[in-house]
Amino acid sequence: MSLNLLYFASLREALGVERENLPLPAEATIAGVRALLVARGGEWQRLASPRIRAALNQALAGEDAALKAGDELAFFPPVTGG
Amino acid sequence: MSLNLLYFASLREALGVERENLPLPAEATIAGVRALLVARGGEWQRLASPRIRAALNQALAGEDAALKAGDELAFFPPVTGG
Amino acid sequence: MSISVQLADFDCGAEIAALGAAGVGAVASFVGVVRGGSGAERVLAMSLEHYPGMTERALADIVAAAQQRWTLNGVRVIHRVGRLLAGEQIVFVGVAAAHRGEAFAACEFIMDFLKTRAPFWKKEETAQGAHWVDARESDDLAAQRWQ
Amino acid sequence: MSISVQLADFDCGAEIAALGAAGVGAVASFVGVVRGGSGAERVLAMSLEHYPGMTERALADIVAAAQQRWTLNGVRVIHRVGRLLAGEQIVFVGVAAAHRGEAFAACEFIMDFLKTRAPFWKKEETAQGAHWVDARESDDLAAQRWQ
Repeated sequence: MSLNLLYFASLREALGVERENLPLPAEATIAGVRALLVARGGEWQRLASPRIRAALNQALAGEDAALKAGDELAFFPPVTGG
Repeated sequence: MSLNLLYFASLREALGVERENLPLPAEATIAGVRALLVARGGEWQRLASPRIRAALNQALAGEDAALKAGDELAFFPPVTGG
Repeated sequence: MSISVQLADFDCGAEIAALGAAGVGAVASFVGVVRGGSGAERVLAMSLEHYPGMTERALADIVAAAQQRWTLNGVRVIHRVGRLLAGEQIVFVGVAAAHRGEAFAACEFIMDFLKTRAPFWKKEETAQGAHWVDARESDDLAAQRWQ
Repeated sequence: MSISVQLADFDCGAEIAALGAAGVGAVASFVGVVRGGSGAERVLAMSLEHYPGMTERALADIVAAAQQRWTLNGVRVIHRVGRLLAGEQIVFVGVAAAHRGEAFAACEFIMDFLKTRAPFWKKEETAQGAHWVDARESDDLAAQRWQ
């Protein structure tokens, strides 16, 4: 009953974490997960910035998106491909 | 003391002429040459149409452009390259 | 700037590689191909007539106008003449620039003016016979929007 | 529509030939190259990270949006990942259509959204060290103008 979290690029490097499993929080939304992660302090406070985007199950998603067990939730900085 | 006239594409085919030398006319402008050619009648009347463009010494030119001996004057239909 | 009017086919990959070799970031390009079509209208081949001398000057003027309007690092124009079969390449325009917006705009600008200012004429061969291609008003409108 | 996210280099000439093979008339394409730059800022290499799975979906969504907006006969997108040296090709977008205006517009549309929506991140290596490339506001503005 957990979420699969992924971190990319400069965020991944700053956190020193590429992926982790997180138990589904009481506030089961992207905003809820973000608040939990920011509360870890230090580099995790980067997640407080709206510049760090979230993708739910591989599609860009808004902060209100509801989460369920098994979802893949990714956080990353603005994209710079092409 | 003459002009080098050139004809291209559908105009060339209709006239059955690719190039000719024409003595510099009294009205030594593109309009003057055009009037002389149209007066030949038959297919030459195609030259009365403003759709038939003129180029003087290999650059698009207006009807008032003054001509001098040795000039290269070309007439052709709208271009369709590319 | 490099402009060629030639009978021979060209290699888009080599042209794009040459434009990109300066490492400027963006290369936009356009390739025109002889349309096949279908039914009685099916085009078997196309003959391209041009006005030698004026063609090269007209193309050089168009490229110079693009270079004045945008900051470009390289421009390549190739236009074939003679008889081409359906599916064969007719024209290549490639533009290298630091910014992709400039590369795209300049490439389209050059094509729009090439279509309406450069002295080329197409004659299509179909099963019904050969006919000269009519100029299209849409091409004039495309060129006008840059003014 | 054909989309590839790959380590390997690609052959623009072969891609354009494949897009033009249907004989539809117009093929517009874009190639992005690793910028070299100069001085202390000189980029020696670039590493491209991406989000496997989401990348392909994001690109497919962008191409589908272009196909809904314009009448296109073929679309090809290739984006490389991994470590690339200055001057190497990063991205190819090619669009075949009956009309060149549609081919140009769709090609630029796909590039503008690829730049702002597809999950790729660039890290540049210079003599001063490596750093993540910042997103550019000009890319956001380029994508916004299509809305």
